[in-house]
Amino acid sequence: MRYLPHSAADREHMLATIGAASIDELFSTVPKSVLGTFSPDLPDHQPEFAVEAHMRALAGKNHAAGDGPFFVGAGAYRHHVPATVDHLIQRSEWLTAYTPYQPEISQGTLQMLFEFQTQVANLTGMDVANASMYDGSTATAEAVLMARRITKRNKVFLSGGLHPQYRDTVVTYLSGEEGLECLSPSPEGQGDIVDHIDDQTAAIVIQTPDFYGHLRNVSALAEAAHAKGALLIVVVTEIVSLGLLEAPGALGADIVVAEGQSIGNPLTFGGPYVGLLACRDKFVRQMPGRLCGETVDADGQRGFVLTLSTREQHIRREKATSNICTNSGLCALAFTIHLSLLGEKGLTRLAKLNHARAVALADALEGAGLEVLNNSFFNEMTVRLPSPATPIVEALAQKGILAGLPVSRLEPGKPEVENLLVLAATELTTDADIAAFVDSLKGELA
Amino acid sequence: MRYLPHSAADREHMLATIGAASIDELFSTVPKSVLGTFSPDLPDHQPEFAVEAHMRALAGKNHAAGDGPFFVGAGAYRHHVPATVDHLIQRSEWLTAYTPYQPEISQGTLQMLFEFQTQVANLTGMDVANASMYDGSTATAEAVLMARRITKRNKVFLSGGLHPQYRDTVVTYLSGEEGLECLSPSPEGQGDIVDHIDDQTAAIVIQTPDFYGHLRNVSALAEAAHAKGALLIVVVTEIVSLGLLEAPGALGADIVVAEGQSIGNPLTFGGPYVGLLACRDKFVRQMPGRLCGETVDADGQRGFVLTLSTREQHIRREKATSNICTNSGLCALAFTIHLSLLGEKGLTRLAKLNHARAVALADALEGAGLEVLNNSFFNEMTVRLPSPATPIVEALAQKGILAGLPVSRLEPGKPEVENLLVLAATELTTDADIAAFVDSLKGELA
Amino acid sequence: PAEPLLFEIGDRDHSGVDLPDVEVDDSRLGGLRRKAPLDLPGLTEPEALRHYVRLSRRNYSIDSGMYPLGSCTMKHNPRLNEKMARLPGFADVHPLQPVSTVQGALGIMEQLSHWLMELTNTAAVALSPKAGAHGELCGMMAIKAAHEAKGQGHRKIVLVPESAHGTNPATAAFLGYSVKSIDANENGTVDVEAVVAALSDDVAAIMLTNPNTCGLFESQIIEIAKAVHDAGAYFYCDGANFNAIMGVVRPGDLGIDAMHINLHKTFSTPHGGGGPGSGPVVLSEALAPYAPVPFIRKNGENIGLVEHAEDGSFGRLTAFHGQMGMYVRALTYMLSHGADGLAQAARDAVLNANYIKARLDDLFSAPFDGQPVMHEVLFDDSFLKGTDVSTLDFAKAMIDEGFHPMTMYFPLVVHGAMLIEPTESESLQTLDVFIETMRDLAHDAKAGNVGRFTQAPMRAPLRRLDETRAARQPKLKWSQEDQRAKAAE
Amino acid sequence: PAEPLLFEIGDRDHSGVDLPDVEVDDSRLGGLRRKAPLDLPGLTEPEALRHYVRLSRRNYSIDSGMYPLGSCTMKHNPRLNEKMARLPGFADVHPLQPVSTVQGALGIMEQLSHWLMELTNTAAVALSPKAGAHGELCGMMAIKAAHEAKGQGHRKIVLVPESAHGTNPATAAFLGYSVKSIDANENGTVDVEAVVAALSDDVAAIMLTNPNTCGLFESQIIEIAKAVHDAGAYFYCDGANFNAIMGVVRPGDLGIDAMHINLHKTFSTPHGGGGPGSGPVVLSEALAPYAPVPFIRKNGENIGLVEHAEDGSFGRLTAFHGQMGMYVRALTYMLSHGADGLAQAARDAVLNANYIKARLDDLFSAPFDGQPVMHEVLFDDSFLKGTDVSTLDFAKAMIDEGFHPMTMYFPLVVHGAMLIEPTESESLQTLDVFIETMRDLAHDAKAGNVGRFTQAPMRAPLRRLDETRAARQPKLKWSQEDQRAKAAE
Repeated sequence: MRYLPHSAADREHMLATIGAASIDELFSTVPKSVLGTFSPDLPDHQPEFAVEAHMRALAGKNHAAGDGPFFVGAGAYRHHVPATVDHLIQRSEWLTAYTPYQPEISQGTLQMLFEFQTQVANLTGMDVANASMYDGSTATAEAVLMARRITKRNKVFLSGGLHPQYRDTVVTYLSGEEGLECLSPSPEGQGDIVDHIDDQTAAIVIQTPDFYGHLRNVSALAEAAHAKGALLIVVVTEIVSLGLLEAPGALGADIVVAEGQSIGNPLTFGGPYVGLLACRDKFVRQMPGRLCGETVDADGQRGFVLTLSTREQHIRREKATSNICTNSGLCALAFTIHLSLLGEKGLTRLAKLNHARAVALADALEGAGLEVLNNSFFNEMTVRLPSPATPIVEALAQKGILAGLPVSRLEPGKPEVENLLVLAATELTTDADIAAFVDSLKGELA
Repeated sequence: MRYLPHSAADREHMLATIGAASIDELFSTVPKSVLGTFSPDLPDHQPEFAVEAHMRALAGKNHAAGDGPFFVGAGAYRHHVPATVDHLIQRSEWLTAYTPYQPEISQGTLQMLFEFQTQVANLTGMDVANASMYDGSTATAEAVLMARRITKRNKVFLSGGLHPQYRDTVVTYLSGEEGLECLSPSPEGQGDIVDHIDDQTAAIVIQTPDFYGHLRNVSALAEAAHAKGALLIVVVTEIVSLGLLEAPGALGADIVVAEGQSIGNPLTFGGPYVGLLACRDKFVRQMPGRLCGETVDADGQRGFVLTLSTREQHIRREKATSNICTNSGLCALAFTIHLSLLGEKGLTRLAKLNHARAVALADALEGAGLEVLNNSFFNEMTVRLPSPATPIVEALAQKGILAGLPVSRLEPGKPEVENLLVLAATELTTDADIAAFVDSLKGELA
Repeated sequence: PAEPLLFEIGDRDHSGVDLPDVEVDDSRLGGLRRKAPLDLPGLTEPEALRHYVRLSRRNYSIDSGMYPLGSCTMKHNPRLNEKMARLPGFADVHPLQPVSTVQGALGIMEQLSHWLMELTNTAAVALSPKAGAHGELCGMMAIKAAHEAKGQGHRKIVLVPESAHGTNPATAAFLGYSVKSIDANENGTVDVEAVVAALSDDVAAIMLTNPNTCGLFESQIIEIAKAVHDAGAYFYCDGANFNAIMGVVRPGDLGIDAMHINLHKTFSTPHGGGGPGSGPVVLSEALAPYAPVPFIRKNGENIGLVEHAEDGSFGRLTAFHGQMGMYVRALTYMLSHGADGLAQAARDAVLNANYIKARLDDLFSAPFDGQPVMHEVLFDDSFLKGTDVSTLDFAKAMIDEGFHPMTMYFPLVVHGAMLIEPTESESLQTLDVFIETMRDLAHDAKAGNVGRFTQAPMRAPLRRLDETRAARQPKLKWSQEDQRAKAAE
Repeated sequence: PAEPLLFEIGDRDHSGVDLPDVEVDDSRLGGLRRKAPLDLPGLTEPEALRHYVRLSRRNYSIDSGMYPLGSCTMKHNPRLNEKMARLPGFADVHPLQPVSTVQGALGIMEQLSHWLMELTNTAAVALSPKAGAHGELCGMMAIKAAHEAKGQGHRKIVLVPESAHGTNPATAAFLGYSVKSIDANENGTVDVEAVVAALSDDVAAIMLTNPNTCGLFESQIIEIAKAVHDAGAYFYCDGANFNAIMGVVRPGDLGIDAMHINLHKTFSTPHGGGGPGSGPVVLSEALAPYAPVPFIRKNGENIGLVEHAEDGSFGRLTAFHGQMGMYVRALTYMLSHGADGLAQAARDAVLNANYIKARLDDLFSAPFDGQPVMHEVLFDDSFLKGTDVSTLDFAKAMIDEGFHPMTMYFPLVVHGAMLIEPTESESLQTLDVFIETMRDLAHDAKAGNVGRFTQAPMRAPLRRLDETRAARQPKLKWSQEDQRAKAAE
């Protein structure tokens, strides 16, 4: 067996050293009634080429985004990742390293995390960022819990423009707890939370660009929240947007959470992704997750360590700020490398290109007589079709066009969203893609 | 431009240091008449995603071997290469290292070459091997030149079973020189060189398994050659065969050359591949190419260096044994890693599996009433069709079946080979592939 | 050599991408166009490549040497898994594409679920948890939901043995449970009597790790499960150590109700310097109705995806469907090993740990001796008594010998714990070098060669770091001010 | 730390592949079934992975630092090129598939040829040469064939300047030519007068490198070409230094008849520790008819492949069609850079060399000063006179500072040559560190700190190796006998 280094002779030698007659003897503390008493319905080991053939057959049953025109967004975005990024993250010393608890031999990972934290803080306009979370949705839930700890209040309002699955995740994380209120879906960018804020409010959570693509100016919301001692949590699912749009930190956010997938990470059917969490300096000891800090070694050399770990479960156990243990290290590495390649110049251009492609898409849709709900958008928008969106998307998929997300998939049983379609464009969206899509769509609607 | 590290400010700073007003000034020694006087019919720089789209479109115009049943061999073979091999050879320290002329910082490459030389020598049953050649065909030409130097004789006979493109390469390398004789193609494994050997003969060159798939016992030939003071050069194009078949060294070969592609290297439309060249100890100073040898460093530690370089062009210039300068280092690395994963156990099993698949193919062909010319074979054989092979192969290609090589492609204008088809099977050839092929073939011939 | 921070190499003019600079007007930007510069230095491609290659060389990794890290299962990461995860049919697929266009992805989920259920003899799997601790949350939420469904919402106590991973009590507390600790017996395991004594009508669940964190199989586990169930509570098993028994013992046969499985440990999706993980949870018949969305539902050849909570389901733990990239790696690994290979891997892991134990037993102190260990062996620091060498010092000295330290000071049940898990991936040759090194270090510690330990590491990229300073004066990001201050020095 | 040889790790029982052990009878093996064991130790996958990762760490590489190797053009190797070469449509294609099934591969050849002809202003390209020296062979064979076709087979002399690469005279000799050396003038270039003086009816060709190996543009090259042609000879240009002028000067405009282009230098297909290379040869109208097979022929949309010698073609240099994998990489590189980027790369390469020259000129001795250099700068060892430090010592001291040595003792036209080529890939920051290091070394050498040089390298994986011993008692492979002897010691 190719992954097991022992030959039969090796095993015999080792057993002799141990003084056991067989490996079975080493399992003597296991109750006999459960030891090797079953034969699973599973195949035995196979050559690498057979495994590869099996997996390729499965992969072949999926329609890859690159196989045709593609307009799905809604929290995960198809961007080009430079080949260098994927090459580097597969390097042994990145891929197969453990969590950097031993800083003397983990400076690679630690310095990278310090770079990551700096990039995330600067990008979001915040003071400090942690060393990554699982993804944007769980980071949002953690941010809500964090705000409740900080304010020692319960009430939390989730904006109607928050990604429905983010909302559902927060609801689940807080299940049984009081004070959470989810506002109704706001596909037209309407509605606001300002009126709801009172002095029991821990936090309000708003997404921008929101789930329907609208850009939300959160300044007034921040002021209103701060006036009542509440925190503003801003959620960003399309991190590339910050190359063109004002940073949430500049608009008054107290905590910013984001999905970082767009930079450095492929779609991969939803995961693994990388959650970003940044906040004001004063909240740092209430943050969940790992933090990497600068220090010096015994010789005075600059170095980095995981720090403030008294927040964490492996030290504080039941008194920890979160039960989180794993971060999204390798995805964070991809993010950091890609963002280092982009830099300010590249990210700005990328963001402008995304917006320009989305403008082209919106223009084409409106040119075809369709109703685009957005006055403002970054690279994503909502269209109201004259009939339910799901069958149309299904029909286009049969033609090799992946036409966006019917809102009703995430908001079932709500007739008011049944005809809505959320569409994204990125730098990879060509004029030909848009033309093929709009033509086919017109065909379906005719 | 993403590969060029200078910003405009960097360039200005450097020019100021140099004391030049512009980069143009640095080209002042170039005649003005030829400097920047043209505008090539070539595009300007493009984003990575655009380049990738261009290359993917070209790749999509090829029928990949894995896309359907596949039976082409004839000097290049489709085998499974473990993912580990390709991962490792892309590691920066292997991929982007220079030729190991500075041994203190090149021990990785050097030790690997020492391992490679040992593997090649052991596999071929020879005393010594060099650090790789371009490929099997050029290695064959170099072996012929080497034999002429050793024996100080001119006459060389190429067996009728030698791969026609190897023969053509030798003919070209020796163009204008006297003494080379190419025997007629021997698709039935007939004919021998014994009768031709005389005391003017430098060497005889024979391939086994030969181009038509026949296994050739070269013992008698070796004895006859040695009796006249001539050398026996054995060519192997399918190196996997040595996992099952007797090593040429054990049968009396003086020089063994081989194509190493089958181990570790993909087909890649014919290159880069890796040539193997091994010989008896006494001929080592007449070998072309690089050699790596063991020595010690100033502290007595074991280490490796390129050695016996007084044979080589960068030292000996016009008196070198060859003009060869580059080896096939990265392909040799892939070969060595793959062979280290195989080991004796794995290579033996791989060879047996190949032979078994070829037996299944031969049985199916004969079962369908076709004439297989081979009494003996490893994983390749020749079939005589009732009509010319080329149109049939073309017709099957249209159906997605790559049905082997019509001999006439390499031996045009020879009616006696027009109906012949050379076919290979490997561990990747499934029963379903064979059935699909034989069925379609019967259909074409019906 | 030290490597500068990327911010010290790059600047605003450098970029490693070529993109057209398109014009964009503000008309659809809602007045939110960015005004301030981004303060994100860029690197050209050659600069970035070299920076991250050089930086990586300051890391230890499985590919460069052995990690005897107890509880962490640092095993070989096959590159085939990486290759498969990158097939466009897996990597370039959106989570919200029409279900009809992702039957292969759902097929991966279905097959992975089948393997996990067969290996554990359980009724259901929740795939979506993003890591082990997320899986614990999932399992405990299912337990909470089950109790609530049965009108047992008053159960507010969770029993956790002293030897548990920190995530166990943290998870229980996260859900509002109070944690009651259970002591281990003198053999390092939990007695059924101790559990029975702690059980009551207020107990919701026990969280038990098996094999436990002392590397021992909880031999009364079947009796414990029965007692827990008899008391109306559920049995959460921490599956971090499943590596020792996969294919050999099925947790479902022991009576567990929920167990997370760390795909990045047991099934070798890589650690990646700290993540991403993946923590599917297997569930008993009793808990299956409470599983979170999404889950798959097979309908003939067609695989459907249930994305919204139905009766019982406690909700959704994350957007989308979990760690697909990790599912592909884990399934590839399972198929490569096969059922026979996984069992052999578990057996080799146990063999390796016992081999280390046998060869170190005379010099090191094993607190729970006299029984075979499972996949890891626990020593305490009593063999260092009177040497002025601490467990930490000893661990740092291992670095100088080319090894990653073992797990230290965990589990908490013994003083100065040293927990060693070789995994099945280490060859006899490597184990022998490791053992000789450990013996040499132990001899040297006892011989009073204190400097070798307290000064260690001497041969690492850095020497010991000042963690106190890092915590007292947190510096969590780079700033240009620091740069300027440094330059002015 | 030292890494054992694979033969010292593995044995006959270890294997890193899982293959069924099928039964094979001897009936079709012609009595040739192997009798002796193979003597090929195997490694399991974790062992192999770790062995080759550890071994690699004993190598220097572009990704880990700068290679100022004159004449070698060690530039950045983009990973996009590697990714493209691995697309199944390129990597999994057989050279002898029907031509109708490989139109994409032939498309690569066609587009690469177009780029090379446009950049050089030539009439044809022979793609198949496997490396630079093979390309020289190709070009010189075309020249030989052309002479023979014109009844000029008696021309047996090839002119080669003293500063030429060793492959030039070796290639000429390989084809039976006698080599006549041409001296350089005091400025490091070749005077047209010297060429004219050497030309005669017996001269077949001149082989000239331009820019030459002193890093200088041969400014009389147009006149030299004319003189050569007037004498009935051909002009072979060694294109090793094309990096300095790509997109800026077209060799065809200078009058060359043949020139090889090292794709692994100029167009960045990686060096791979010594290969594989790829050496396409561009040919003038005069030589085009003699190009070797195979070559492509376009017929409307369809691309054909000519595989058999037609009138004039001198034959075949290798089986199949050359280094397809390298064509893909080079074309990807060209498309990424574009015509504008290639020209800028050449200009930056020249800028970098002149910057180094400007900043080292005061301490180092430049034998041919007073003119700008092209992409590389040549120093000699006169600045070390009286220091007891040799060029070699100086180079080895660079290793301790984290740099690969420059090219030493080449070209042969100056004493103790040090040839430095930074390439366009090095940033200003890296160049400055390099320059400061070189200055510091030069100061130290002059200050008499000899030990820093003669003892160097001290910080490399090994110290200086005994090359004499390696050559006198060649040990070219490992054997079990050595192992046993060592064990018995």
